[in-house]
Amino acid sequence: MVELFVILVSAVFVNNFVLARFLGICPFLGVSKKVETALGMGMAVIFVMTVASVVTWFIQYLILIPFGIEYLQTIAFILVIASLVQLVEMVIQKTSPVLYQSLGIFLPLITTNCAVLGVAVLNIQKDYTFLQSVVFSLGAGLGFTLAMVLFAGLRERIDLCPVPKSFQGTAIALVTAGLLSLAFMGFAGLVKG
Amino acid sequence: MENRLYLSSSPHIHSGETTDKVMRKVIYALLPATALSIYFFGLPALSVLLICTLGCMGFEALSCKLMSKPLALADGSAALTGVLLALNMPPTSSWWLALFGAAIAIFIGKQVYGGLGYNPFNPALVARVVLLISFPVQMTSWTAPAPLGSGLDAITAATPLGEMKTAVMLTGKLPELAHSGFLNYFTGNMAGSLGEVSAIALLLGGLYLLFKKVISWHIPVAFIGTVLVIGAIFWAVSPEIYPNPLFHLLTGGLLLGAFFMATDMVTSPVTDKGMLIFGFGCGLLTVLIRLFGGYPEGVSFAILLMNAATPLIDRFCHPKIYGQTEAKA
Amino acid sequence: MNLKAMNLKTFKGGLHPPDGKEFSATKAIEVCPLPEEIIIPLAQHIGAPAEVCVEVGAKVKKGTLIATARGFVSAPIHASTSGEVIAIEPRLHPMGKALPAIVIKPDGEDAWDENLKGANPDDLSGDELKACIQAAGIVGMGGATFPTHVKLSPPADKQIDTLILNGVECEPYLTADHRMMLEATEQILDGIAILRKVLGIERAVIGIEANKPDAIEKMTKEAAARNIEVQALEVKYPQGAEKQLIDAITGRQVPSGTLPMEVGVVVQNVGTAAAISDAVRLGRPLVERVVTITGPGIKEPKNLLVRIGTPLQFLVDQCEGLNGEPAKIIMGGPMMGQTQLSLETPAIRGTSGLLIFRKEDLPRYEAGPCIRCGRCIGACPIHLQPTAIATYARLDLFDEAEEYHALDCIECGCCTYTCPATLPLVQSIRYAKAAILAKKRTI
Amino acid sequence: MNLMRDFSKGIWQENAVFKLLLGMCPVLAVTTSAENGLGMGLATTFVLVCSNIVVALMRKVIPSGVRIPAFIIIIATFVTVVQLCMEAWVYDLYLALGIFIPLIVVNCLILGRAEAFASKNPVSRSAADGLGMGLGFTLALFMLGAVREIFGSGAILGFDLFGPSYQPILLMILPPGAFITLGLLLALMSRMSRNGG
Amino acid sequence: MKDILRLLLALTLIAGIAGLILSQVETATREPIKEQRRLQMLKALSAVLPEYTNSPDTDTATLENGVDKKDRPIQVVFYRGRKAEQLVGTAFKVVAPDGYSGKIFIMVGVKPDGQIIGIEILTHAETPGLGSKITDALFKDQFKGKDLDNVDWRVKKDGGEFDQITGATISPRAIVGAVKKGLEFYREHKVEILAPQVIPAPQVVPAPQVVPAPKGGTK
Amino acid sequence: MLASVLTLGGIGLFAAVALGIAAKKFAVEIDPRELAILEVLPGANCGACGLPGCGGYAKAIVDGSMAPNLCTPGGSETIEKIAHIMGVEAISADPQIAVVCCQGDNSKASLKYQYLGLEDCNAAQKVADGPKNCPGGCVGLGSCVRACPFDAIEITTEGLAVINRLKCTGCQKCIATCPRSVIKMTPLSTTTHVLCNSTDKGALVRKYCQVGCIACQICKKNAPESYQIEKFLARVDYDSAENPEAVVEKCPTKCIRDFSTGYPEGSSFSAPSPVKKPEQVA
Ligand SMILES: Cc1cc2nc3c(=O)[nH]c(=O)nc-3n(C[C@H](O)[C@H](O)[C@H](O)COP(=O)(O)O)c2cc1C
Ligand SMILES: Cc1cc2nc3c(=O)[nH]c(=O)nc-3n(C[C@H](O)[C@H](O)[C@H](O)COP(=O)(O)O)c2cc1C
Ligand SMILES: Cc1cc2nc3c(=O)[nH]c(=O)nc-3n(C[C@H](O)[C@H](O)[C@H](O)COP(=O)(O)O)c2cc1C
Ligand SMILES: Cc1cc2nc3c(=O)[nH]c(=O)nc-3n(C[C@H](O)[C@H](O)[C@H](O)CO)c2cc1C
Ligand code: SF4
Ligand code: SF4
Ligand code: SF4
Ligand code: SF4
Ligand code: FES
Repeated sequence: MVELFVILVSAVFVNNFVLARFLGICPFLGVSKKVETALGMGMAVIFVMTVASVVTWFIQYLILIPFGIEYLQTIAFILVIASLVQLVEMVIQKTSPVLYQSLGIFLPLITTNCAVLGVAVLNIQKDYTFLQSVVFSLGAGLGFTLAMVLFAGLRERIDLCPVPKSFQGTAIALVTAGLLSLAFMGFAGLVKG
Repeated sequence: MENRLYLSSSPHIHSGETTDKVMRKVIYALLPATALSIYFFGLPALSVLLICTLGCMGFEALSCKLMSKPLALADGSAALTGVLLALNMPPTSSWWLALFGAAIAIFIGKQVYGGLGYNPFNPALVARVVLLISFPVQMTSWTAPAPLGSGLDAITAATPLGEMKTAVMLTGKLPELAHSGFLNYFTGNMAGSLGEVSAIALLLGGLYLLFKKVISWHIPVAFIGTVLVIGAIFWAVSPEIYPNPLFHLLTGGLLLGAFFMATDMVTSPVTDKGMLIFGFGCGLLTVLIRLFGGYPEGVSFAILLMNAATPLIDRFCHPKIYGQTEAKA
Repeated sequence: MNLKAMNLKTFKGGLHPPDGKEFSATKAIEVCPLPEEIIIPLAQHIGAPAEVCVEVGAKVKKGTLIATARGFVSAPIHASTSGEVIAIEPRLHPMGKALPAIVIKPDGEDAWDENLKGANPDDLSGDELKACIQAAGIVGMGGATFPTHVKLSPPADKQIDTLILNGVECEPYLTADHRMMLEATEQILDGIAILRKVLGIERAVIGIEANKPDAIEKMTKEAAARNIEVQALEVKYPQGAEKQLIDAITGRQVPSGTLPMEVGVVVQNVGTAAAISDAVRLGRPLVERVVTITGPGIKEPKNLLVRIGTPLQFLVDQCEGLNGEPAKIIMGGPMMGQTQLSLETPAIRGTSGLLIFRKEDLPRYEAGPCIRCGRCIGACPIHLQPTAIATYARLDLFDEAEEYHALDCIECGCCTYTCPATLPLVQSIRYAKAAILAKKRTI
Repeated sequence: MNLMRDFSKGIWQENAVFKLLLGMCPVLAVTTSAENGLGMGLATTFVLVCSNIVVALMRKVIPSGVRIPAFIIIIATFVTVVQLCMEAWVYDLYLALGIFIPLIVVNCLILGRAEAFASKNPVSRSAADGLGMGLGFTLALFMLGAVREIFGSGAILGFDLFGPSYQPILLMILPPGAFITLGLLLALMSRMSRNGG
Repeated sequence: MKDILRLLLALTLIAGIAGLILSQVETATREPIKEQRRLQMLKALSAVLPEYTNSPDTDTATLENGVDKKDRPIQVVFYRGRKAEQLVGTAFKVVAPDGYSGKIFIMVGVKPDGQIIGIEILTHAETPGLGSKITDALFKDQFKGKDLDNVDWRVKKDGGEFDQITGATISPRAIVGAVKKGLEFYREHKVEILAPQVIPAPQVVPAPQVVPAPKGGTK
Repeated sequence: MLASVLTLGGIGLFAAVALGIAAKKFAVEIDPRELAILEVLPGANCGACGLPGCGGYAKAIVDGSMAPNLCTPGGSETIEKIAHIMGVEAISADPQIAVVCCQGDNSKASLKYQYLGLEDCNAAQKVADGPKNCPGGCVGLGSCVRACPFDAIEITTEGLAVINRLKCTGCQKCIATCPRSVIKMTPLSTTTHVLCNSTDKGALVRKYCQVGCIACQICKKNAPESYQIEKFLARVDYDSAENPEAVVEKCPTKCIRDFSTGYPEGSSFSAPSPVKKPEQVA
């Protein structure tokens, strides 16, 4: 139990996926202009990450390892994630138009998000058990969402600021992300991960 | 006479309380702490103060020039940032460390966002944390106080919080100093950064700010209150590993942070409710980092993290508008 | 009188600027002499301007109807002295532009129109009283000049239970209402009785700021016999604003976008009550009012009983003239008043004060960036976030400004007064309000 | 002529990192030193060129309904090839780049070019485009890595620059330093390009 | 329907071909990769062992040292270096769990009598420029020649004899502690460890720990 | 080897099945332009446009809520193609641009009062109808500058709005915001305009402005085809064939300006090369 908690806290705060591990930077920079969008994206990522890590965990331990073809990990994982995302999109669109409106539109972007593949690969690399994988990916998704939402809040504020010309746009966003990541360094050593 | 008449829309009077006066009052409020730090740490402290303050003002002027904006030194915020940065540095910091910190505070902390009023993070704390992370050795070399005229040499020493962290890591127990010496902590007779040493001087300044209505009570009370309450809970559970809440209060940067840095209005929420949440968050994070984190002191990080959350807090904490709820009914 | 014992009520927010009332508070009301020329604009109230019903050359008496109300939300206008109509033409109006006005050359007799007849209010029904008020052209004297008879005709579904008399006079410098309460106590109380009868209610409360202890004392003494309450209020601007006053006295909040009658209250200025008494008992229409002439630019500040239409220059002359070169001429108080293009403009029904500042009295600061100190939020009596609205207004983000309830702003100016960055907050908010309303109209 | 333009635009005009902000994860993560940046850049370039060529070759054959998955497979194949080869022959770099090698698969730059360019252009142009884009990417990674290494460790490509008395700015090689450095570089470039016209 | 069949076919085919190509590449790189991993191991071994003539990575003894959190036995592998059949040294991995940021893996080489020949840091995630100085030769070299009895196994700051690193005492402290524990284990089980090879050494080549680059600094 | 081929093939098959069904399900009615745009977009779903996916962006372009030039990965080619799909607004042969019809800056036109307060023309207009004595003159507080999305307007050092003829696209945003309607649309091909907006009588205009139109008729007399006087204000008839430039020198108050010879003083804009008339081009 304690171990799972440590994994969770570590993934959310200490080794935040975006701010410390640099995974999922493209959506972090791209979809963080409004808090609502950031939140939607975060929710979608949490969902997809968890599902993807479950599926890839089984693929690794039920197919790749027994057949001795671990080297196909990358290609197998990305294929599975890509089609999984599309399937999920379909299902959601079919069953819940409301959910689709809030989550579905983010799904295509998630396919090419390092964070999802990253969490799948890390699960294997860290030798996590099934339960640990689930908790880890949940934490990773939560951390991603936390970073996204905080960042989106900051960007909304910066939008109203007379930022010097050279810094307008991405430059100031990156500096801000840097300062956010700086603040997150305060969590260093909170749990040993 | 026609053209000399002024027309404008109302109101036609102003309180006279302007930004520069606000900043000046904060600087006054810091005077006791500054004076005491010079008393305890002597000339090196004075030089750190001067370098940081003049450095910040110089860089502010420089960046105004670079961006061809009107010179903004008169508002006093750069000088204040400089003083606060100095108060967050070890007394023996070398000149380049102080100067580098001043540059970070003004450029990265403030001017890239457009200057006074726009920076989301507290500039002095940004600089302090950048320095801490970049130059951990220099930023954690403390000296014991050698009061002016005492003839003592500056000898290296650990801060009470640092010593506590080391002891707990090593032995799993609190060191002796966590149970005694509170009078010294109160007056400032301990190792630490320039401004965090004397609780009494900081309290004095903080009360002056409260009295002058420069700051409101919400942030300091919520911040310190949370630290005390959570600290007390841990202490009650196991007093061998967790220090007395008074220890939390008097050592480290809690008072400096709660009265002078968390209250920086630019980087904290604007509404009363928001400020309470902000103070609570600062307190919680401070205790967590102090007790469980990798750093002995958590105030700076706690404030920066809550700075990051400020836009969200502002977004969700609106004051209740006169006549608004009924209108919906 | 012990102020502590008075149980001061108030609202949340607001602030207290130095009130400058000491210059004129002790000066008894003097009657202002007749000027050379009286300029009576047709637009002196909220609602449609009145319609001229005299011709150039006509001889009029004081109180003679010279312009009739155009519709229900409008008010008739009467000559404020006897003399000859010498012109009907656009003249500089306090609004800052030339608007139609009737110019009268006084004949010096200042004789009342003989047709005006008073009556005993006890003999009249509520509706008859209201008709009197309407015919006398009574409008709110608190500054908004809203036709009083309209306010006294709430729709049947609105139950009024409280009449509040606004004797707050929270604007700095102004002392007209204060003097009225001291010197026209009887008329005010009589007016209140009439108002109660018109509205068919019992409860009437006079709200007075605690910085007028003499008025509170006098009012309390006289009002007790007539079952009228006097409520002392904390000294704070804008205590006199309708919604804040209602909040302080009754604890009710007028829902956003609605009128006080929504919570069963009618608010009238004390001056309005006095005018009502004159209108009913003496049959005299609203042709004069008390104006405080004050400010550092005036040699001898005074409270004058002024005929509507008297040029401001003439009022200044009655106060020993200007004290140095004027830089700002303000009609009304310093927080809400309107700046004037010249002293040629006439005093009108809404003119509660004339305030003159010299250059050295004006605050002139370079507006800096908002330092997010939150003072404007703390001071706003409506609990808005002026800084946010103003920021959005500056960037022309009107939807966001509306989301932050820009339209609820009462434009009291507390935010601008208190802002350490000296930002023109209420000015920006006005700008946003205008833009939002314009947008609403086009949709 | 055309080829030259296809090639050169990726180096600067449409630089993936500085102008298009694509594939930011490796850009920030592996640039703790110039060498790492270079290695990552070259690995990405290899995948980019190869996948561009193959996509261009097969652009007529692949039904558009399964375009994206097909591209993903092609890219993933080359990534795995790179991964295996690096492990076999440049083991140290392989360890340093870590998880970011498999993640080349999801680098938006590669899929983006496959879709936007290679699937619509002949092989030669696609190859030139891939090479240009890849080298531009490499250049950016190298620059960022160099700046961070110079300030963060006082060295460049492992050579000590300032001697032992230099106090390296550790922040530069930590995560916040990556963001801030790239932000400052971007600002610098925008200032230069504005002054330059 | 034909459309869908076409899709099915195309994708299956492409995926199949990809599988084919990859299996070929894998075959081609299998040996070099194994070799690389072995070299990596040997590099660490040769840094902590005196000159040897056998291949210590196959001449091993494996002991169990308690169980981990998942109740799996913790296996400690001892690599034995021999010169001319003569045992010259033994190398084994120790883990310092209490590093500043996570575990530190250390290879320790000892002479048969338990005196340290050298240590090598395998992986760590200490702060670059601070804790990462544990990989400096200056730091590692002070372990040479030490054994359990000839030195006080604490850092100087705690009253022992090992130099700490300025501003980063935690990392050296963790290492000193871990190495000491390793030596103790070695002394206790010396007999089994040095016993002639009976069980064919299990080919447990520890999978290289891949550390995210920014924290790694493993060079 | 077999395992690897089979596994991947299997996953490929699975993906294809999934996508096949998806393709069927996606048969929702979509604006054909949306599909076409989706086709030319890179499909990287990178989020560079600010929306989470290319699909959303295509939709946003079609419904007009977003500009078509936000897809950075696609580069200029993609933008061109999108513009092509969307059908670029028919560009008229002679586009119209905006001109500020006033030259009465602070050195030439007198003030009614000194304005203090919000730096905004609309706000100033609410205070006694604006600080200028001229009821039509430019207030010079730059509401239009803030409204112009193309950075085409500046306020001169003497407090007058001037529009850069090279930058103005004719979007009319400035016209909508100007409280005094002093900005007018004019054909790009003509550079000569009457820069006055006062309909007061000449004598009055003379009192408050040195460069106002005093309705002296000289322009009309010299070029009757080109000039009309309406409400005491000269107006250029842009459709006439006559050359309005000829009169510029004759105007006694110099309220007619030929922009090909320069902008009002105090402006940082340099004179654009003389614009040729459309018929000369042909
Ligand atoms: C357009 C308008 C309509 C109003 N209608 C009514 C009304 O029907 N009944 C009423 O009692 N007051 C009415 N009022 C008066 C307001 O309640 C208020 O007394 C008046 O605006 C003056 O308030 P102030 O001096 O606080 O600004 C109206 C005011 C305005 C501006
Ligand atoms: C900010 C503000 C301040 C006001 N202050 C006063 C005041 O001091 N005295 C007053 O009689 N009315 C004041 N008013 C006007 C009142 O809101 C209200 O219109 C008036 O009392 C209604 O009475 P009347 O119709 O008789 O004028 C103020 C209004 C506002 C918006
Ligand atoms: C950013 C940062 C990183 C640190 N990293 C390490 C580290 O990797 N290893 C370490 O032993 N101490 C590290 N420390 C220092 C510890 O927090 C602690 O202060 C120190 O180890 C105490 O040792 P001292 O007695 O030498 O000061 C770090 C400190 C900071 C501020
Ligand atoms: C009460 C108060 C506290 C302040 N605290 C800080 C501070 O902690 N750090 C700082 O750089 N500036 C501080 N300032 C100054 C100023 O607000 C700061 O430079 C702005 O963040 C710059 O935009 C403070 C100002 C006030 C009025
Ligand atoms: S003017 Fe409006 S926003 Fe400002 S304090 Fe008054 S009510 Fe609030
Ligand atoms: S009072 Fe002025 S400085 Fe303070 S928050 Fe409001 S707008 Fe900003
Ligand atoms: S043209 Fe109109 S909007 Fe522009 S500055 Fe002049 S008056 Fe203001
Ligand atoms: S707002 Fe439009 S019309 Fe006006 S100047 Fe700018 S581009 Fe031209
Ligand atoms: S490279 Fe685009 S999300 Fe990581």
